[in-house]
Amino acid sequence: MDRKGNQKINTKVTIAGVTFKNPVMTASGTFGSGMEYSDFVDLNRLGAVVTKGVANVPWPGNPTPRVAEVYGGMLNAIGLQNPGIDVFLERDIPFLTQFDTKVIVNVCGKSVEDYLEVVERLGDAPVDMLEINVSCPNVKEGAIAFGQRTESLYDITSRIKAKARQPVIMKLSPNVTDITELAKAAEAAGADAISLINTLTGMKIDVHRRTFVLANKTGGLSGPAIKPVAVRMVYQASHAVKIPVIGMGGIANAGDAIEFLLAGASAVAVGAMNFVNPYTTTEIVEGIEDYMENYGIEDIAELIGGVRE
Amino acid sequence: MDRKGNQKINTKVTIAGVTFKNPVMTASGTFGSGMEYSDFVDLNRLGAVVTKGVANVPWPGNPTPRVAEVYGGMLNAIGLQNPGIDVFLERDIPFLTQFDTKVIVNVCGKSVEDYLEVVERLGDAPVDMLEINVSCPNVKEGAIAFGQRTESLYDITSRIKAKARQPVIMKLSPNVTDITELAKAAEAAGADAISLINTLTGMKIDVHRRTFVLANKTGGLSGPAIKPVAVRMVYQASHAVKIPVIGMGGIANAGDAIEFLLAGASAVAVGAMNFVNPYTTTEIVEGIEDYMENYGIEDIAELIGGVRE
Amino acid sequence: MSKKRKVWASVLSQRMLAPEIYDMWLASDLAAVAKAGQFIGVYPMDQAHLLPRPISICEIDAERSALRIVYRIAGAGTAEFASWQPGQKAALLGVLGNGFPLQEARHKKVVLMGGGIGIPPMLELARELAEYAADVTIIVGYQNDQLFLKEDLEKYGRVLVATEDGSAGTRGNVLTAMKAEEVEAEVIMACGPMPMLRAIKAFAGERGIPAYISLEERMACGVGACLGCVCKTTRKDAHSHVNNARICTEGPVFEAGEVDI
Amino acid sequence: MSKKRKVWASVLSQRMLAPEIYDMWLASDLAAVAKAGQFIGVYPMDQAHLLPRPISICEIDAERSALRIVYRIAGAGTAEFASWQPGQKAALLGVLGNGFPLQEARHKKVVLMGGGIGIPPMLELARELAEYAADVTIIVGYQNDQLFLKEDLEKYGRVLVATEDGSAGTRGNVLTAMKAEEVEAEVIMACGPMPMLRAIKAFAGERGIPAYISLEERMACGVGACLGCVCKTTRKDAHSHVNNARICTEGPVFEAGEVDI
Repeated sequence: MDRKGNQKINTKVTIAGVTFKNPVMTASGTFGSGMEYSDFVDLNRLGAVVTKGVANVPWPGNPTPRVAEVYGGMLNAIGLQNPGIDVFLERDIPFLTQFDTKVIVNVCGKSVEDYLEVVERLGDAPVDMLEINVSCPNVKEGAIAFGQRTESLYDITSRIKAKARQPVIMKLSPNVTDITELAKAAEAAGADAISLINTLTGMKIDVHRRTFVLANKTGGLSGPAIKPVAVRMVYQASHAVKIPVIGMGGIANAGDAIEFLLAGASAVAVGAMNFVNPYTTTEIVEGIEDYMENYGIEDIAELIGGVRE
Repeated sequence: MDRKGNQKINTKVTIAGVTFKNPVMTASGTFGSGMEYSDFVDLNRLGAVVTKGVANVPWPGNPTPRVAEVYGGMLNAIGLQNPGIDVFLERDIPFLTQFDTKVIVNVCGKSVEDYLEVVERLGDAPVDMLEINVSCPNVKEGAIAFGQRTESLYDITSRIKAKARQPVIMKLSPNVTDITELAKAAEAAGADAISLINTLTGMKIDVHRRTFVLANKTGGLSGPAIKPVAVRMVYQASHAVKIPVIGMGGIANAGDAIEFLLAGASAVAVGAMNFVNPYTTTEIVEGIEDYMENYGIEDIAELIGGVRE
Repeated sequence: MSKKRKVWASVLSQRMLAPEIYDMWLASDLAAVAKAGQFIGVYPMDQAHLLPRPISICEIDAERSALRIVYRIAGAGTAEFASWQPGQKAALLGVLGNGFPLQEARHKKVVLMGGGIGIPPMLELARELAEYAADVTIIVGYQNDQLFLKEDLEKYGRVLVATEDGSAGTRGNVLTAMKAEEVEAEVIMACGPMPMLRAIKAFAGERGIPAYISLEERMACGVGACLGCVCKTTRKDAHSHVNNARICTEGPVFEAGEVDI
Repeated sequence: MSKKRKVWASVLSQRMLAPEIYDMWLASDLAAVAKAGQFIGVYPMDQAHLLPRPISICEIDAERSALRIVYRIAGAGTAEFASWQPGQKAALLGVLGNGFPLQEARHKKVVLMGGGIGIPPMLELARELAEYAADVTIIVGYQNDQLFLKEDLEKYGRVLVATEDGSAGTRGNVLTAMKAEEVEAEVIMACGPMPMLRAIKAFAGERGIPAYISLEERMACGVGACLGCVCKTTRKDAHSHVNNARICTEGPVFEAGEVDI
């Protein structure tokens, strides 16, 4: 049932046994743990909140400047600053469980052991799914290293699956030669789903100061600028594996979200555009309903992978 | 000497023994063989004209639609349509040699033999350099296959170098996990220079028709949207090899061009922005001169790789 | 052919002719060199969308140095154009394309056919044909009774109307109307959706009537460099040597027999 | 704290105060909840540049429901703002940040220090301090004799000027002027470039004067979600637990001793 009480429309999607009221999620790192955007968005209306990455211990992140604007998007090199799993369990989880939405916790680490510790600590927590960040381009150790090689991705995925009490989503990097190889490795290792794309590694130089704009030199490119690359990779990945794909990368409106669904995504996440329009997520929820009504689509499943070949 | 007769300013750059009056070139496939833009641009003012890719035989290219606009750029899947080396030698070369600019011929093929045939045919032609396109994402066979794996890149580069009478530039694909590995392979195989980035593979879906916008489904993403990725790769590649790097990817103005020079490019090429502003190339030539005067830079060599670490 | 240029123009007037269909006059010296069947590239001011939009010229006023375009809102770019008010600056690329071969209509019974947003170029064509002592019949096809430009066209010839929903003129397309009214044609010049142009090509082919049709395709550069907007040709063309003519340069107007559509 | 919102405002007036320095009044109900030291995010209309620009509030007119910003052209976004004319719609995000702790100035000798584009927030601060029975001295530092906002500030307290080129007031920075004029301070509130704020932190530290400084950093979201605009803190802060306070949320105003700058 949609917001207008239209009984005929079903926007529910199920991923790895978890049913979401709609396919609209937040992209990790762009929505905190929901608190910062609760002034703007009724979290109860989201399919899921995907949290900022959390590690086994607090991470200070990178020096500033950490962000820079670029054409049609932005670069960020936050470096996964986070307060660690203890504070997260005490503060963020209780906040999120107040809302009628699913909770997906993004997990980061510098070694496989780091990831496993967080996954275990979350085992008894009221968390619906785990998203494993093996694709952050902004931390020196770990992270990206696991996500760019099939062998290491297979290894960390299978070890996390052996410990995880919740379904596991592996978040993939677009900075690879063949996304389908990574998608297949994650699937073969037992991942319940994959999400893509994380940011493309980029750089900006200040030509007047002749310095890097970001203290980290490189940063992750996000925003509408990367959408065509994201749609292409979601299409390729969803045709290479049987597990569900969560699509993201520059989604700004319902049309963009539907483009990802048609390409093969079972759900979508809004990232950088939260910073531009804090109401983006809920506007997309409504826009998808309107689109389905206009085209007489009763079940959102008809849209998933629905592009005509 | 710049256009204002300022004797103090040197904008000349030398790559593999070829000296260009300035570092501003055209990106292959965006400028034809110069003829189409001679209404707008005095070709004598360009550092070089890099031609549309030419093969041993005429190529019909892909079905239409071949182009689509996206946020901050465009997708293209032309498929390297070209009239073949015979027509090229009869028509395009004589046209280009009328101008006081360097001529770089972009060479494409579906097999190593195709490339070698074109390289040999060009051996006696009044051509200053060859750019080998091993990174076009829009042709099924050849092309990209050579450019995404270090072994095949090494192989084709060394075989072309064995035959080529002109210095060889290998044009690299950004659709790889580690651009430095490809850059090193090209250098090890004897390439005289590398150029990057070619387009990022992207896709656009029409959500109302639920069809791919491009007949080829995927296309190459170019324009300002990809500039941060291009600058990052030029920086990484130029620090990984000793041979010169020609930088391109979303360059729209002199500031963008200088950003690539500071990142490590010895020259730059303007691509999709020719379609947006046909005067882009010459405006950049003037803008670089103005920047050098403003900052008291006498030799453009001071800018190349000049970003402060 | 005159040199192509990117120039600044300014909006003289803007009005809605029908839902989603807008009518804009632009002050530009491109008017001095433009002719019927050519088009211009119009650039959005918003820099999120960079490419020029190819829009056919509806009317040319050389004295006022002004161009008229009648266009449909098809996306963000054309939606922005529709918001422009008099005085607004606009960047144009032009003049682009070959235009219609007017001399082929001299002293002949010429039938102009325009369908939907293919109607606007018929106006300038009809206006210019006045100097060619041609017997001009104009057949225009609309979806419904929103008959934009009909009155303007009536100044230059006999106008027949076809509508898909039958709400005005003959129910059907331009060919239905032509047959219904038993219009004779020695030359056909047409612009409209591809199915209409295919039907005209077949119709003219059977009867051996020369037909000149204006084609559309997604374009990037508009000046023949990118090879984005090609169409298959029956004879090997001088440029591509692979039977791919550039609609922006060799076209948009082709003799129907020359193109494989 | 009041709910943050993204709202449409409209430009009431726009004028240049000095080269590259513009003064704009915006009609917005955000004025009802704004206070001295807070800032708003201003969005470019051109969609090539998407992020809101953080701009400090220079003056608040609750009756007129209007906000005044005085800003420097620093790039494409602010250049676009400077082109806006009265009536122009503008998207704002606000109200953001914590603001200055006015009560700390009650019945005290308070010295406000503004340097360059850090001067504007001092105006609203001085205006609001009038209700706190404070003895207000305002020291403003400029590059040259382009003394923007000086006259406005004089309405709310004694104003001392420092200029880098010595073309007006004391040659040097705000601290040079403070020492030269032997200004007494029981509390300092300041905004300006980092070197100036570092000097004030050191100066106030030595003398045990409480100092509240407003910091700047590149921002993305402006609401505390992205963690882009952090600054090092001396004590472990409640949010990050890694001594990283968010300038957009815990700040922009910090007690100088709390931050490691």
